[in-house]
Amino acid sequence: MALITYREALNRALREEMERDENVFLLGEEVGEYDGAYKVSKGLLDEFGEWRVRDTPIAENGFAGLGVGAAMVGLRPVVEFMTWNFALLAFDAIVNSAAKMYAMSGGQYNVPIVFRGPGGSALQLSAQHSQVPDPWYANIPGLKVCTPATPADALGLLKSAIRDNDPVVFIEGELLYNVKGEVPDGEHLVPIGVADVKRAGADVTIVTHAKMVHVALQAADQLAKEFEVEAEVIDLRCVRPLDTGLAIESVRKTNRAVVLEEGWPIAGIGAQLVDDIQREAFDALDAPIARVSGLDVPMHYARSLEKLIVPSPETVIRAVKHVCYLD
Amino acid sequence: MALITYREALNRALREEMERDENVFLLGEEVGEYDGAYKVSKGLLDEFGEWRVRDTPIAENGFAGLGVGAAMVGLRPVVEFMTWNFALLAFDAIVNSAAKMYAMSGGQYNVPIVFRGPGGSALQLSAQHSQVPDPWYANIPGLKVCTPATPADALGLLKSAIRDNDPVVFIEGELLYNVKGEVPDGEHLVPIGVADVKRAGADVTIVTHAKMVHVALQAADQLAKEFEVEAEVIDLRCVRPLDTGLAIESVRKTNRAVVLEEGWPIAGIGAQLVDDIQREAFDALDAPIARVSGLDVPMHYARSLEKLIVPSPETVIRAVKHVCYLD
Amino acid sequence: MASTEDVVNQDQFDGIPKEKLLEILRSMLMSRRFEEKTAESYQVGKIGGFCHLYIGQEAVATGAISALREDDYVITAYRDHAQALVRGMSPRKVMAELYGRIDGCSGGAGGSMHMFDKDINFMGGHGIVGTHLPIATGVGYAIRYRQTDQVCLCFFGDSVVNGGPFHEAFNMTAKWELPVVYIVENNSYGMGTDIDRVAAVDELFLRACAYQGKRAEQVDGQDVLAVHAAVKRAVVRAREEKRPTFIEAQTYRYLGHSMSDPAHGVYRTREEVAQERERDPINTFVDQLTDAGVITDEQVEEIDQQVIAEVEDAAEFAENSAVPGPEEIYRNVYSDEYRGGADGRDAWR
Amino acid sequence: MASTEDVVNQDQFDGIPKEKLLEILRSMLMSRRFEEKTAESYQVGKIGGFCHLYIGQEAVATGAISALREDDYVITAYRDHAQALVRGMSPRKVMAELYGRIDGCSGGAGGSMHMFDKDINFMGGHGIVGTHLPIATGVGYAIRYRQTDQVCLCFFGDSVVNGGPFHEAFNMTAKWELPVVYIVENNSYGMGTDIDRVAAVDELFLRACAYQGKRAEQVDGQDVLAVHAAVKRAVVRAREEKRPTFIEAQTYRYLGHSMSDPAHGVYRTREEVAQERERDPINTFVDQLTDAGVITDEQVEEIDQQVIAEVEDAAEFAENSAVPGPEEIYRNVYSDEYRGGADGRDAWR
Ligand SMILES: Cc1ncc(C[n+]2csc(CCOP(=O)(O)OP(=O)(O)O)c2C)c(N)n1
Ligand SMILES: Cc1ncc(C[n+]2csc(CCOP(=O)(O)OP(=O)(O)O)c2C)c(N)n1
Ligand SMILES: [Mg+2]
Ligand SMILES: [Mg+2]
Repeated sequence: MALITYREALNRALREEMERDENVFLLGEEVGEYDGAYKVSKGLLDEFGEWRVRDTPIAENGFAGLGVGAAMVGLRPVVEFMTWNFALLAFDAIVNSAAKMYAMSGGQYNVPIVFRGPGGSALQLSAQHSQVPDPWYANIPGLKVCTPATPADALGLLKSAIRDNDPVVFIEGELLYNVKGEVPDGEHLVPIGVADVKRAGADVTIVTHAKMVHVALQAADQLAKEFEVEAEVIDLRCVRPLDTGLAIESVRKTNRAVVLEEGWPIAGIGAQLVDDIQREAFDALDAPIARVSGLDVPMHYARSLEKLIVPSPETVIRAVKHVCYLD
Repeated sequence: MALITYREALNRALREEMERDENVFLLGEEVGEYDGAYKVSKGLLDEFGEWRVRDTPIAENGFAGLGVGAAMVGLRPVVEFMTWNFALLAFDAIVNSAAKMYAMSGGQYNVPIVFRGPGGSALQLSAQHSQVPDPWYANIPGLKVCTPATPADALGLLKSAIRDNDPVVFIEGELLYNVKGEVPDGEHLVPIGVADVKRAGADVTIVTHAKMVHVALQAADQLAKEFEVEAEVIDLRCVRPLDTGLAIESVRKTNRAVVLEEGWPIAGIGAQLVDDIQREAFDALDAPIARVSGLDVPMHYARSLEKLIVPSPETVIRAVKHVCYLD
Repeated sequence: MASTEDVVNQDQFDGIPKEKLLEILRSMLMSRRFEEKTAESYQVGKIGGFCHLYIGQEAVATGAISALREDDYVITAYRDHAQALVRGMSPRKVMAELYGRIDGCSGGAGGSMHMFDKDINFMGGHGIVGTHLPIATGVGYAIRYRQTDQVCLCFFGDSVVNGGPFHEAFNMTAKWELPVVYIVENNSYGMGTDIDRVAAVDELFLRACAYQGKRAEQVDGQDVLAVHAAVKRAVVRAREEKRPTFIEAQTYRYLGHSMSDPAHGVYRTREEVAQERERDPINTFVDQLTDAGVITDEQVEEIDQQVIAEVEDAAEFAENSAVPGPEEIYRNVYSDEYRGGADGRDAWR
Repeated sequence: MASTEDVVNQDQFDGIPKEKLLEILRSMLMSRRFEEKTAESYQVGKIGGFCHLYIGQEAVATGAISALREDDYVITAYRDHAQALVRGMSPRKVMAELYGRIDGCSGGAGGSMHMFDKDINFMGGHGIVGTHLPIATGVGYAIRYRQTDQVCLCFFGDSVVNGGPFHEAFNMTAKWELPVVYIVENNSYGMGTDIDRVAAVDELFLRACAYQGKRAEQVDGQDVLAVHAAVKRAVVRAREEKRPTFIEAQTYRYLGHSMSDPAHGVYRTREEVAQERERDPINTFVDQLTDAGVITDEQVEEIDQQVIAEVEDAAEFAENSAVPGPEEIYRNVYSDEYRGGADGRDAWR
């Protein structure tokens, strides 16, 4: 076990996979000379050279499409978007080309590519730079979507994503890069599409993913201290495949659920969780499932409002108290 | 009352609003000389001239952005996408520019623009040309999203959309253009974000929108004939604002609900409906809410499979029988 | 290599062996006859969806692809039957795909717009205008990455030159010196829009001026040998110098944009179409060959009959191929066992 | 109009009235001092988010905007403080926006990257590279639509020339002859990337060759009068002939890409930055004015002091402006009463 940051975990995953397979290469804005806008690719250019660590022009749709073409002939591109907000320009390359190639070629051309970068809000980046794309990509068959919350999951999932033979949308947390956590020594792989219990508890189930896992854990600690409510925190880790089995099992035990996400409410990941849980555990539910999401507005720049728009432990606690009839 | 097609209704809405307000103009591929790929803009170039009916190059992101700029200085562009599949290239202009301008300018620059075109699958158009974008746009604050199912709603909603001061995503049914229906004579406006009961019934509630309204109505007729089940069919008409009030009311009466959509299941519109209904009518539900959606795959070209991927009356009937414990 | 006897000496054929000339003729005829049959089958409802025919443009695909090596790559847009056939895809596979049958090149999943055949490096068949250009750039990137001497040939339509993907792809291809030959099939129209009405440039090949390192030239797309020669030069340049080239082939589409579109219509006159048919690429080439005594009219007729027979066989094969069954629905969504949202979420099927 | 006495006779000022020259000097000083204060406030945490300073590039925004009429439009990217100030936005409004306060030009909703002021036709302030170019094209379209003689001036960074939005916007602007003046602030770098490493063209203005009808020229972006003259010509052309122009202004950014980025770093040397600082646009212009006797060093000092005082006042104003309260959250999402998913879906706030 070693204690490293989420950023270091991603860097290690890239280095290990590039050393393991010469077909793996990284491309994107500033990934080379600059070591990446968030320094995730630190040192890789020096180690692997410009053909394997390629600085691109600002042409998201173009270099995402380039990645698709390279993947179709057997390379394994890792396309870095400086942030997922800029990938809106590459939405077509991801959804119409990458996600559909294998199906529309009748299973001839699979596309082993990873699209990665930070998503979600950070600090005061305002409307165009603070978005959660998770639900859009989770909706698309042909893609897999990973959203790691911890260094260990970031390491293990990115390695699995690079080895995966299908396109993977890999959404990192802009505010998680400095988060530290234990990661196993040696090869560490986390299977794509398998949820994880991040905290055990018998009274209520909190289902969430990405950055919100940390918010849920903070809320859970406070709930235990102040209200003697033991919350089970389930981290989906990926939103496609969406593994709701653990959550459903947990709800059958706790009979109460809160689903939490950073993004906007309408047709969000939380909505899908509610659908799956009520379908599979209807009779086990003692109360309607409560959803907590980011507020339904473009992000404000003012810190005073940003704080209120993104879900906080307090919001989660209120929701939990409601489903536990403590309010 | 006059009996006209959905296509004629849209054409009438455009003509009436262009005559009413000289700031309204139409732009897109083939909208002029060619009368529109689906002939929705028939005759408009002759009547209004090239500055108000502009044939564009194939540059979706560019002309969508052009529309945003024109709208910011007071014009009212109607941007036609030949189909919404091509709008994936304009996703940034719609989501990062149109939807956020009013908020990020602190309420100074509203964007009175309509983005319109056909969505969903048609007949054997395969993966890249058969997609339902409804959930992606419904997720975005700053947008309004209309999905009319009938000529009367197409007419009334498009006129309201053009008069609306905010960006409206207007998704037409590629297979609905030839559908005929009664439309009131004279000015007909349908408010954006108000659902409508398309068939009354006391035994089960079917909540849906767009093309699936017709599938639901067929299913309802068969259910009445063959199983004496009277289904209430609620047409959302818009998916943002998402008016679930009628649906919730109906479920309180029928105690059973099926939510139906053409698109993919994960984080779809149906998921949001389940969330809203179970939250507001939890105690009224006698059974879990059943969801029917398109299958979770890129669309196949083969007609034999396309038929199975898009929800049919038979699928809906199976779901209804399930929630009514008739299976 | 062809032995000296087969080499036709007229310089007009600049040393192309006779067998190669006949292969080129045969390819053009195949493409023409195949699509005449396609139109017929479409009219009687055996083919569905959007179907774009190449009739009139045969010299472009044939002249270009015949200049490639077997291990090179070919990629194009949705008007892709000719490129697939010339590249060597069996007419049976192409027709079965059009019929939406299990023996189609893409198992009936793609249809007319999405022909793919990995065995011959035929990379599709893409439906979103312009978006396959960056994909071609990626193939070129992979070639240099692996340091092989392959080439990627990318066809696209005139309307592509006004879109962002064209610009982003050309800039990266030129900057990184990727072995890609881009060839625009300039048939003057994007659907019903005359390219001159929407492009702020007189001659499309001039757009290359904005990408130093990318050579450009214009060629008569109705002259199969001219196209062949231009692409051959470009291929050598790509293979040996790793430099991209942009070729504008001026051609013409005889029929409507797609099967649901009239041959002329408001955007062009019946006369214009009739006049363009005068410079038919196949007739022109046949005359060239017969005048030069390379082949007789009877031999042309013979080849034509063989081609027609092969097309009929393809149609019959397609007719008898199985319609894809439900078990195919989820098969090619992912290359592993994951089956999408299938679990419980579509319980009603 | 300025009376003849105010007109400075040296041709080097090609007839620009003295008051106008002083206004230009004042604008550059304001932009410089304002951003020095901005950096200071950022360091102590009074300003957050991404913050991109224009220090070193002042001559571009000042020279260009000073050539406009009040009813013309201005639009730019996220490096937008200088353009806002030169256009006439009050320093108080800009600083309050940076502080995220209610009296900011956008009520604290936009911050550094999104300055907007409808009263002076200042259209932002856009964060996604290149995507405001089509918006400018739309403004040009609206001008011709309404048949007024306004002009739209659009600033953007060098890295924009490699993206699709640039291409699509330039093609439409040139084809439809829209009165838009596009000016690229070529500071040689896009973040840490030297433009020469990613653009397949030596001189950015050459890209205009692909869009007939769009004139292009290159100008020294550190010479405020040269920029002013070039933009003035372009504006006349746009106003009278309805023709677009593409101007490349060669300039330099002294500080890091944003406040979180070091001044030089791996992509450029300390020496390069020091050397570029030698041709400081403000010093150059001051020398020009004093040498020509238009103004004395004392008078420059006086203006500078006034500017500094105004900046301090702006900071104090921002400091005292209210922090937006919860009631602001949903206010500007829609211009009618619809409040998004608020109903029930966020019951826990
Ligand atoms: C991005 C995008 N926009 C619109 C369409 C609809 N569409 C299909 S083909 C076509 C015309 C393309 O013309 P061109 O590129 O000249 O090719 P051609 O059909 O002449 O071979 C259009 C507008 C599309 N497929 N993709
Ligand atoms: C589409 C997009 N991709 C990436 C980014 C991240 N980013 C912000 S500024 C910038 C560099 C832009 O450089 P340039 O256009 O030269 O403008 P400058 O910063 O030099 O003024 C990048 C890559 C972005 N904002 N938008
Ligand atoms: Mg064409
Ligand atoms: Mg720059």
